[in-house]
Amino acid sequence: MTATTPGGWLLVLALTLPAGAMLLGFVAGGRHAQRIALGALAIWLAIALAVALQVQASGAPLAYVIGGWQPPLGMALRADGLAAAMLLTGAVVLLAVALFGQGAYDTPRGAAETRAAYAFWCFLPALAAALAAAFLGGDLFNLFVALEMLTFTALALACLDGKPSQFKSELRYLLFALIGSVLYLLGAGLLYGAYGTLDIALLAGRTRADAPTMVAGALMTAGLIAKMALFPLHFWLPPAHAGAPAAASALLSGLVVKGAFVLLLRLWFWVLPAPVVLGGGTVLAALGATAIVIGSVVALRQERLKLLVAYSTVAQMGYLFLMFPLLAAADADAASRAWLGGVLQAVSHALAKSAMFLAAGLIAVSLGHDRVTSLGGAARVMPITVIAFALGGLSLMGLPPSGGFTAKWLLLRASVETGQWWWSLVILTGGLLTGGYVYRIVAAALAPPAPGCVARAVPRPQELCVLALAVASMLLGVLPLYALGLVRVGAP
Amino acid sequence: MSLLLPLVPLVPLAMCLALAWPGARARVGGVLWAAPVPALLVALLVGQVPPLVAEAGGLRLTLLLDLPGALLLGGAAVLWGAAGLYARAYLGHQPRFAAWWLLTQSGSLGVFIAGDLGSFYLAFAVASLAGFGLVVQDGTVAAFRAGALYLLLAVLGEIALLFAFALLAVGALGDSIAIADVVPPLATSPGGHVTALLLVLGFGLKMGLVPLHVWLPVAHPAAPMPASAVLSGAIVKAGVIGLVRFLPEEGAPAGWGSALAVFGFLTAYWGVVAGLAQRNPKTVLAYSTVSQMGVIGAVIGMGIVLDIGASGLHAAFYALHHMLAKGALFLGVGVALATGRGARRWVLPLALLLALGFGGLPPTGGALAKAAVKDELGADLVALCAALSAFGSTLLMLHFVRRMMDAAAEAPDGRATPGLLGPWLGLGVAALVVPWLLLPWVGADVGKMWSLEAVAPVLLGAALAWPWRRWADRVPELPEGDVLVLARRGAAPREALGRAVLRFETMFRPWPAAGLSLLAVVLGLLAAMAG
Amino acid sequence: MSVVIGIFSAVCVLAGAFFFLAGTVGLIRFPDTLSRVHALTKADNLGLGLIVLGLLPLASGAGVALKLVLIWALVLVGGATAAQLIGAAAAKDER
Amino acid sequence: MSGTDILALAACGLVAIGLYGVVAQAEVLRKIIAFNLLGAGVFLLFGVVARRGAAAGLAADPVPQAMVITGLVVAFAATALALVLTLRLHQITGAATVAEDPPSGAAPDPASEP
Amino acid sequence: MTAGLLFDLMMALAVLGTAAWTLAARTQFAAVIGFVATGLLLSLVWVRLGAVDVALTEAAIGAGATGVIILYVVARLRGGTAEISAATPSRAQRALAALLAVAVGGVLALAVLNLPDPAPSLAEAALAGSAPLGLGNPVSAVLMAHRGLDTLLESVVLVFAVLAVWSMAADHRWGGAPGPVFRREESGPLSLLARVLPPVGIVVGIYIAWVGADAPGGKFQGGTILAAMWILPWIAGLARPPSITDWRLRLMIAAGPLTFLCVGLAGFAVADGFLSYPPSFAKPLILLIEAAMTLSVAAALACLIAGPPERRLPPESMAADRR
Repeated sequence: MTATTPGGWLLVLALTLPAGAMLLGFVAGGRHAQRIALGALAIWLAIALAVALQVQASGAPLAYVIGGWQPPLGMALRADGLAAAMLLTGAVVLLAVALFGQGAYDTPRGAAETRAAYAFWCFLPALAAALAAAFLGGDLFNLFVALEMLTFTALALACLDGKPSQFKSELRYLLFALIGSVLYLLGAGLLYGAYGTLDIALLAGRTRADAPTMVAGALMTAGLIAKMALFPLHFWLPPAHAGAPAAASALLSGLVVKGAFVLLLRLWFWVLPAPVVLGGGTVLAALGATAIVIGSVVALRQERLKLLVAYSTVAQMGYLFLMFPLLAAADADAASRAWLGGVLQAVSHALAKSAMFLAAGLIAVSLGHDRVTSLGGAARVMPITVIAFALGGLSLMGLPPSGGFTAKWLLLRASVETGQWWWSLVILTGGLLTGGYVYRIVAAALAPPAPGCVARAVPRPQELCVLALAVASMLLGVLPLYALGLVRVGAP
Repeated sequence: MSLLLPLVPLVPLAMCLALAWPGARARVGGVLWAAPVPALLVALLVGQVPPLVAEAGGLRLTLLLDLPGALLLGGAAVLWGAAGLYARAYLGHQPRFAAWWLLTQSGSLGVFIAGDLGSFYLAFAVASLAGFGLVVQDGTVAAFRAGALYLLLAVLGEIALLFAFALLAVGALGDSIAIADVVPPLATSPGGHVTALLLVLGFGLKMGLVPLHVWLPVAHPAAPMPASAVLSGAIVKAGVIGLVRFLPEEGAPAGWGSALAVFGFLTAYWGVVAGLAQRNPKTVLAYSTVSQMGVIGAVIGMGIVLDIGASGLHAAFYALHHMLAKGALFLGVGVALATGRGARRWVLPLALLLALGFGGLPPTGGALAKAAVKDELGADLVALCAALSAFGSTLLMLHFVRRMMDAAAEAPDGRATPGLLGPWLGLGVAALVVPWLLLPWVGADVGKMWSLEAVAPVLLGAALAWPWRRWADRVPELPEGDVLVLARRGAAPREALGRAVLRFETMFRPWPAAGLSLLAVVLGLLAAMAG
Repeated sequence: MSVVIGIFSAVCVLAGAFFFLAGTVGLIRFPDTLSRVHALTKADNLGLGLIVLGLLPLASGAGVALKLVLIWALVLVGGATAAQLIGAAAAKDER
Repeated sequence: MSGTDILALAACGLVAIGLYGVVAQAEVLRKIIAFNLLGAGVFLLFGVVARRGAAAGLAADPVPQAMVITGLVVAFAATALALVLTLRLHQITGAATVAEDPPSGAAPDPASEP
Repeated sequence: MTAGLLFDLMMALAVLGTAAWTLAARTQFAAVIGFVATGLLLSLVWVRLGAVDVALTEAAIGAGATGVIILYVVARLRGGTAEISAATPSRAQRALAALLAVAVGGVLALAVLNLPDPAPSLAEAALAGSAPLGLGNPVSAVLMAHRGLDTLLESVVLVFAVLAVWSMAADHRWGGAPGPVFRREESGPLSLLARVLPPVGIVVGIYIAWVGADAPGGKFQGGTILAAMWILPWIAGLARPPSITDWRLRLMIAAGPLTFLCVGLAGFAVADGFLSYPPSFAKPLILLIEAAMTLSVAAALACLIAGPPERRLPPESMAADRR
């Protein structure tokens, strides 16, 4: 029995405010769309903060029963620590990207509406609504709709430039993502057939390790990891994310893939029964480990900065899967650490990677290219951007005092404590390789400019947006541990 | 009293932050020398400062001051102060330099009083990473290349330490991350050897133990003179305090003491041999640092082997002398280059004295330092090894003096300003005198420094230095960072491996392969779930 | 009476089904586009008409009967238009 | 074996056919058609589930039916989007597949972007 | 009973047969025909499954609108045989794909046949839940009330899709009307159809949307028919669609979700919370939403089918260009 908790209305607001803003912006268009989006995202951040504070204060998940119709017939929105943390991350990144996007997608007073600006300012609140639906949704079918919202938004954002070269990689992304969604839906259908409900809270603890449940679990998992670009299903991500405009890449790599991640966690640690999780977790972690190593090595060998950052996303997503076998372990302390580490990795990667993509975009704009070998002089023209990139890189490597450090440290500790020490070797190797490619960029950017290289200065406000994201990913690491307790609220 | 401890890293940090205000910029630049004053005060108060334990968010941070820490802290504070004064005369006021300087200083001083894994790591990382800014200060291509190498190896060291600390924290009883709690179980814990290896890698990189020393002769000479002085004098000591704290004689797993000793002596000899083939006086000094750090490594290693409780203190005392003397020598190079041929009168006497001190010429501070480690390096074969190293050091340091005079002879004549002379002279005198002042705390047998086996290597080295003058120019110059060349040769197999991984990844890129993978993942997951 | 109506309905519906079958066979077997369209539309219009005719007596009220006739009329219009368009396209291709 | 079971097997068959099509067919358009067949199979499975849940005088459980209606509309929107992309891709580059471009020089140059 | 079983078996084989034929079809055009045929057969299957609402939706959207839009794209794709044969997977890959696809289908069948018996069902709850709303069709009640959030988000998804489709336009076409330029035909069958059909079609569309509250039908099915009636004159060149920058077109597309959202939020004030209806006003409110949604579905579907703007209207005609 789910009951609406005090403050549950915040969840409704978190979902409806960006959706309404998107619709209004869609109708009003032009300059109004921009204003509406900026205003809505600022308020959305306040709402996300309020949700997080409320969850932290009450120590229990928030819930809202929609229309008063109890699940299983009706549906509920829920915000546990995971949802609250991800919502807050999404709000921070979105607002930063929106402020960043004011540079490229500004519609001055009296100017005619342009395609890219209109789409950008409509899809920012759209992404907020999609993320809210994915993080807060309590019903597996409703989450399917949220997944599709995310897919459409991601597609449109990636095509913002209207570059011909982008259409092919986006089409590949769209088709693959749609297949992923359909597999997810197929599994959801089986679960409904087996249990007569798709409400996550009702399914929790009621599922059996029988054929329908396992097949549903396998199908839904495969669909979700296809959307998360876990190796070997990663082929669509690098070209799609690298080819998109910087602001879009930041959102795609930082946030969109995390939507599927939250769904995967809900599926595995709420819905699927323990024996199934125990068996399958190792496979996921093995794929994740492969992704870390292969993604990092391939990133190390990229000649284009944005492709390098995109492959780094493939590698970093691998870390998220290391938590699966650790969480299934018997040691409760270690499991709790693994949970915290995994979620923290998602959050810190969202912040760091969006900063890195925005920085890469600024570097490309300034130098007129993004060839890794000739980034010389970048640090002189835009020291703030290069510092932000380096800070983001430190977080990816897992060096203190970054958020990535805390995340990887917790995962490492959990892997040693549960006796699955081999994952710690992967974390170590991944950190070294990450250090390698981040170092490659930073060293190249610090080098003196090549003769004949003309670098344009970039707008300071944009640089500061990037820096803010990078610093946020750093601050995550010095956040006192009790603040991280938020993530533990309602953990499995 | 214990509230003084946080001031050690925080005062430089606060000054660094103050640089952000344009109004305060010039003023901060003028008092760069004052940043380490709290550190010096705290070091002088050793024994009266209780540890400071602060609880923050479930994490217990500890700052403490013990005798080895105080020796190193005090020495480093003197060096930072003198070099800070020198920097103002040498570079003028450069806010960017001042920022890196203060940031590095904050970490470099903080590491000597850190009492838990978290604050130790933080201080260590700040000192290492901010040091990059000092290396590339000159902005030349060579400086950036050196800086890039420095950064790479610093980060590698960080990662090794990070994982060592992770293993330490896991192995500790309870949730404490105080060094005193996590180190004792190391000797018996199952992952002890891995931890020890990672610790030696991390700290060895910082100290420059062969073959991890490659960055040191590249990076130290690239920096401007005062920065070279602190890099070679103070920052490498973060590695020394690390070994002292994390591999105490009762905590190290079996075998690591002798391993450390062997590597220490190897480093000591390698530094001498490679240094003798160098032309640039700053590079010779950097190799001398490598060699001296090797001796300290050997001291700590033998301390573990022989189970000598005070070996940490002895190593710190030895390091203190090195800090002051090496700093003075680096500053002296700057003075020599500024005075040109006049250096013969000005610089030569003190430089000779300090140089011979490294060999152990009594009654210099260096001889005292050598006497202090006699407990560790005074028996049997080890004594012979130590004597050999002292002989090598003498030879190397005289080679340095000669190279410095050569360089000075080519420089235009001039007069050194008091801003350069003062700090250099002060530091040099301190290197000669301070060890004597501190003797009561360390308790070295002064008599031993007059013994034949202590003096003979110096005399022999000095005797051979003259013929080496002739040969030195015929020896082909070894590239800075010597074995780095080998690492470059290893690039080919690495390249092939990288290409193979890339080819493997490319196999999954076409649509059919990805689609097949998706179906295979469904079936594979199902099989795994069904057990 | 009801027996007569039942027989009438059955005959009409079966006849309609036969025309559908014939039209489908024609669609598959005929050699070119025009004759295929010919087979399909003629047979389908007549077949559907017969089925609707057969169902009319079984309708529960005038409203339902009207809807049935409306369906047939709409299919007639749609089918005729589609046949015209396809024919025109085929004729253009031949030229 | 009941009629519903037979239709359930048909749904599974449709899923298999659709999966084969999306993986093994080259042209984007055929992939999109195959995706719709796959989707039809999934929806049919919901229909089977709904039919099995017939109760209280209803011929089928209305909840899965509602889900299918929602799903159909979403699938249509997705198909429309994919088709528009296909058409635009074809108009601009003449391509009819999503095969990867040859690696040389095909990397997008983000220099021109905002 | 056996006759029914036989019918089901035949239907199943027919569906699988046409589906397989769709994949194997030689031309893309034939594949589309196969797909539409499969869709129509499927709507019959839906009737067999007792889901008339879904059958209507499948026929209208699954087969109808989807078929139309695919056909429309097929007609505009040309050539590229070399590229296609290069991209076709090898024989081994196809064999492997077939093997794996059959395996997945097989385990799926295993799972479906092992679903619990008696099956869990919400039929009773849904029936009980639809009575207080005054809706005779429980499917509509689930769509509008119990799972209202799904429907709300889905209508938002439609707006996302329209916007995404528009944003694929070339930059210089922004401000044009959706879709390509159609030649105006004064006479001819299409022109006749475009004149004759819409009056009837619009009535039918509104009827189907209206009747959805109590009988099979509803906004999506009715909206699809209305969309078709709106597009027909565009294709015949008899009418010009409005410009995509026209706020009235945009409002039409967004009206449904906006109304739904407003009514839902009004629930905080007049009922017990988001998306709940005051008992006495439930049916009128739901009909209001349904009406707005029908309009929006029609406009959105029409825009999705027409595609991104491919022409630019002369400025003076942009304002006057409303039907």
